[in-house]
Amino acid sequence: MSDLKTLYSDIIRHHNESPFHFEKIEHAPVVLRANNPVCGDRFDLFLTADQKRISALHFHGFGCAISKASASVLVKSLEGRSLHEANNICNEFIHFIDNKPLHAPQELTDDFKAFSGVHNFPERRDCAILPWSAMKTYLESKLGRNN
Amino acid sequence: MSDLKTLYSDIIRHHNESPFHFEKIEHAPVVLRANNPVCGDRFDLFLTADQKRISALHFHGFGCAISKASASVLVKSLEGRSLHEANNICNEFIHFIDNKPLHAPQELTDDFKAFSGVHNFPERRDCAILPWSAMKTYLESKLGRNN
Amino acid sequence: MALPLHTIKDQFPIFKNRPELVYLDSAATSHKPDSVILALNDFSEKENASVHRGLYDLSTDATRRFENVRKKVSDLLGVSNPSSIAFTKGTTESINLIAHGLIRKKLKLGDTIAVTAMEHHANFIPWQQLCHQRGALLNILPVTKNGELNLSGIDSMLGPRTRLLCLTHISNVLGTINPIEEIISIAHRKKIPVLIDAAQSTGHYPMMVDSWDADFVVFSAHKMFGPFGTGVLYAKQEFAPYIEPLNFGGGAIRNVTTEHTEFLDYPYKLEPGTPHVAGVIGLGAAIDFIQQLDLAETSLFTRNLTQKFKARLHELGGARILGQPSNFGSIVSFQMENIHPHDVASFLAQANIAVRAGHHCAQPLLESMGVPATVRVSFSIYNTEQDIDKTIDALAALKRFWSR
Amino acid sequence: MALPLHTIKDQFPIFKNRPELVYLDSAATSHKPDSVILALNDFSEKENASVHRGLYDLSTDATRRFENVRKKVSDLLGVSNPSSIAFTKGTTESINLIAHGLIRKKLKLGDTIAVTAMEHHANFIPWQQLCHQRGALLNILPVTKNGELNLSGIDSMLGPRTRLLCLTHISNVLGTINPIEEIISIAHRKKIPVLIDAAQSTGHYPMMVDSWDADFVVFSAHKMFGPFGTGVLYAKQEFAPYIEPLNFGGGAIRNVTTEHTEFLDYPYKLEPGTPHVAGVIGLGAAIDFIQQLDLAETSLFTRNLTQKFKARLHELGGARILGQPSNFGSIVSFQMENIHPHDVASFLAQANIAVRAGHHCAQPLLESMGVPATVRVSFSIYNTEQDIDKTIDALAALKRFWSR
Ligand SMILES: Cc1ncc(COP(=O)(O)O)c(C=O)c1O
Ligand SMILES: Cc1ncc(COP(=O)(O)O)c(C=O)c1O
Repeated sequence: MSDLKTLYSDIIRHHNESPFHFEKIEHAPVVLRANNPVCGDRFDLFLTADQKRISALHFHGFGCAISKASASVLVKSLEGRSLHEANNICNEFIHFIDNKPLHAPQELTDDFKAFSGVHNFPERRDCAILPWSAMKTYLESKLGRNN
Repeated sequence: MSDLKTLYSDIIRHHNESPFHFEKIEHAPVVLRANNPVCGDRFDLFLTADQKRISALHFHGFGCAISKASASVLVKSLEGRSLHEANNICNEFIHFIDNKPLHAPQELTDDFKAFSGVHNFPERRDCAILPWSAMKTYLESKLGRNN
Repeated sequence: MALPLHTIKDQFPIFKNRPELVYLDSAATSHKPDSVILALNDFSEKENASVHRGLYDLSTDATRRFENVRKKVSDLLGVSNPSSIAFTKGTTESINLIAHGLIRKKLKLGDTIAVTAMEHHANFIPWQQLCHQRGALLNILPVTKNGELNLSGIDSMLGPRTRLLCLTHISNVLGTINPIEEIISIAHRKKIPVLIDAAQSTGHYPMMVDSWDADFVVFSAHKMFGPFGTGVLYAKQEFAPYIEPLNFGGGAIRNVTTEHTEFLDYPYKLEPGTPHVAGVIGLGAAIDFIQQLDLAETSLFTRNLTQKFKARLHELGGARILGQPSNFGSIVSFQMENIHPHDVASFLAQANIAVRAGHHCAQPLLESMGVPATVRVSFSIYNTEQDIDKTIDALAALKRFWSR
Repeated sequence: MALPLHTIKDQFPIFKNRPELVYLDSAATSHKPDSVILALNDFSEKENASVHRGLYDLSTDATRRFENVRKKVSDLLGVSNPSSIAFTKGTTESINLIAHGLIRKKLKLGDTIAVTAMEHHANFIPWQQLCHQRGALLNILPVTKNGELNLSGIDSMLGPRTRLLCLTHISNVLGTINPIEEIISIAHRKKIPVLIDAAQSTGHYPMMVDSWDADFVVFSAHKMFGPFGTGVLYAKQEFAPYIEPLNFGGGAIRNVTTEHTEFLDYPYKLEPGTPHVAGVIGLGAAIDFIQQLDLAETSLFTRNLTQKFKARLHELGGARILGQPSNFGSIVSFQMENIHPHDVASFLAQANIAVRAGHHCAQPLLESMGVPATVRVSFSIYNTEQDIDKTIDALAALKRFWSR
């Protein structure tokens, strides 16, 4: 039960219940689909970006509390960032979930740290990183793999 | 060892070493192929028959002592028989090998009884009946299945 | 005399090794009784051999036992001819053999294949892909809100160009037991053969394949107390000669020259390569176990558990059950208000309750019912009323946790 | 430290249960050590679950162990990328996947596939049938009287339209170990990919697939101390995206709508349906067992037994050994003068000696050597010199019996 309390931390529950920029954007220039075949979870990320920077970011779709909160945190963290920064943040998050953090805990946001409960539920890893891997794939192809 | 002596009875060994009508017949009107996919044994039965009777029968090919002796006994037993008689003899032999004889032992020929050792070697059943089933298939189709 | 159900759980070692386990995922895979595990072990330790080719005792004994399982399967299915039984890897492979080994070459541009909206992906994707490849149409018989087949449209759906109707006996999501006899006879009046996906019914419900007159029946051993990696294809004799192998190799052939290969007859032509000998022997042991049960009794027993669980869910509140089929088996799908099925399953897992969350390999069904995912609970003979109590308690705790 | 070979037989329970057994048919299927049998049993009794879809411990643990076996396989093969490992039913299915899932669509009228005359039917019939279907040519690299590949013609046989070369690592009839590194590099110079049938070598000889630069490698668990019904396909990464599944079903897909299916990536797209979970776990245990051995030592050990057996046969007289390859493994085929191989095998079986008689699923090879059938003896790590003594004694008795 205490494991569950850390998995479903207050911050995650908050993001799940009141997700940030949870909205379908018609005619968004880019729509990224993040989809987990195992459970049927599926989110669309609606993205407006120029060559340098993400100017607007929303999401919509269906998924468990973990994946939904994670998408909400993603949107909140990446909007307004340069593509380069955004890519670093994606890496940061995925490495943190995989227990190979790139930075010390005190350098992480509370939103990120709220996901530490996932470490005790390895089967939920895919839920947590679902939107992040979709975004990362997109950013890497925009930036070119070798930069 | 005594099982082996009954399997390889003198009669079987005799047929194996001096098979009856063991000869390739060019231009035989009918050639039946009896072939065991498991071991690669393969005999051809060369047959001359009118609508009623088998007038000539020879065989040639390659196989173990059991299948070769069995083909030799087949040729010896069926040559000169009517198709109907031949079919009955095939049935008789196969039933005998399968331990469901149609007649009492004293009514069987010594050539047939020589195969009783096969009962202790069920894996050799297919060797013993190899040429007989090929012949039976042929005779049944000639006679019509329902007669 | 049938084995008494109240002590049957003792025969399943998993529950001795994990006394706390509440296993409600038998529709995914069932646990194995002692007798099956022992048969597998004994085979490895005492008899291990390949089949069909050896002249020594180990191999001839293994071959005899292996072949004898065809008879056991045909008895279980209510089929008179053991040579109609081919061994495969599982339901999925059996269906694909019919799709690509038989129907593909008959299927012309504009022909149709009929399936239902409640098929498992294994009985859906092969037909969808085949239709794509051949320019044929996939007709999908709809499902009502209750989760039953909507048979009113079946007559117009099955036409002169329908080459096959594919139908699950029991839905792996809703538990619906379909009226397959009735449907088979409708299809047969139009000369359309019928494939029955019996993955959820074989070993759990009485089967009478000959009297149903089903043309093809498929199932997996691992869902009926048997081993993984083994399944069955039953094909009616009139089709057997026309089913072509998808795999080629040793053991399935009569003769090979450098130019040409002659194949053996059905079922051997469909079983190239060294078969899963232990799996087939284990399937035989599973059938021996099942034959000690009274399937009319066991199916009533699991139905009663399901009925009780549905009633308790209703009492609990905040749960929405998917479908209300009048004839149902041991499966129920539901959703908890505002809580994603994944979150429900994780919560239950913490209480050692194993349920499944997701689309259960039946995306078309869930989509047609407007639901992306459900929690699925499925019962087998080793489940008890305490399992229900524990699950309902855990769901109540979940509700409290979620509304805190 | 490697396990000492002189006590290794004790780890194989079949020999405790059948102390009289002289098993000389390991090329057909090997026996299983305690550790593999125990792993299979424990999995059934304690962990039994399906993979990839559960959120409860049983299923997540099974998934982790299942996926971890890809790593074990890649280590055994000397391959750096575990995702290049797909699980199949066995060698036969693995080869057919490449034939029908990859090569078929590339193969045009007049193209060629190259095989050798010493292939097992599993690596011959699929190519023969594919060539028939596509109007392509099957080129067969001949075998010398010694039972070695005749490499003098290979340069002219491999041309610009050769789409694949298929080659066994070790002949299952003659024991010949082919110079696969050399052959792969000849083929690669002409940009022809190479499929290695490693059914007789994996687990018995050191494998270095990455350094050989083989494009496809296939084998079966049951020939390397593992369970039946499980095999492996290794495919080099550049080919993986293009290999199409032959079976469709659950677990192999990303998304399904009524119109369309999106498949997962290799290897998952090739593994639809519930996999043989226990088989894969058992393969993992077999690899753990093998990793305790020193394969350079074990292959020398079985080679020495083979060499000794050949010498003793020679001494005995009346036996003709098929082929005299200079580089050979643990297999030897022979004929006894005037005694059919079947009769030899039956006689030996009476003395509890298990050998194989027949064409060993290699009819084209036997035909090219002008022999319809042979007796085959094959050795593994649990064989002893006493096994050879008993076999030679029995053959001497056979000669006496037959000349009486
Ligand atoms: C060289 C070779 N290739 C392929 C096979 C076929 O393997 P399986 O029957 O396990 O598919 C065998 C064994 O039978 C073999 O020895
Ligand atoms: C109704 C139904 N059909 C087919 C399948 C597929 O069976 P398998 O995965 O054993 O091939 C399943 C189970 O997963 C099922 O429930």
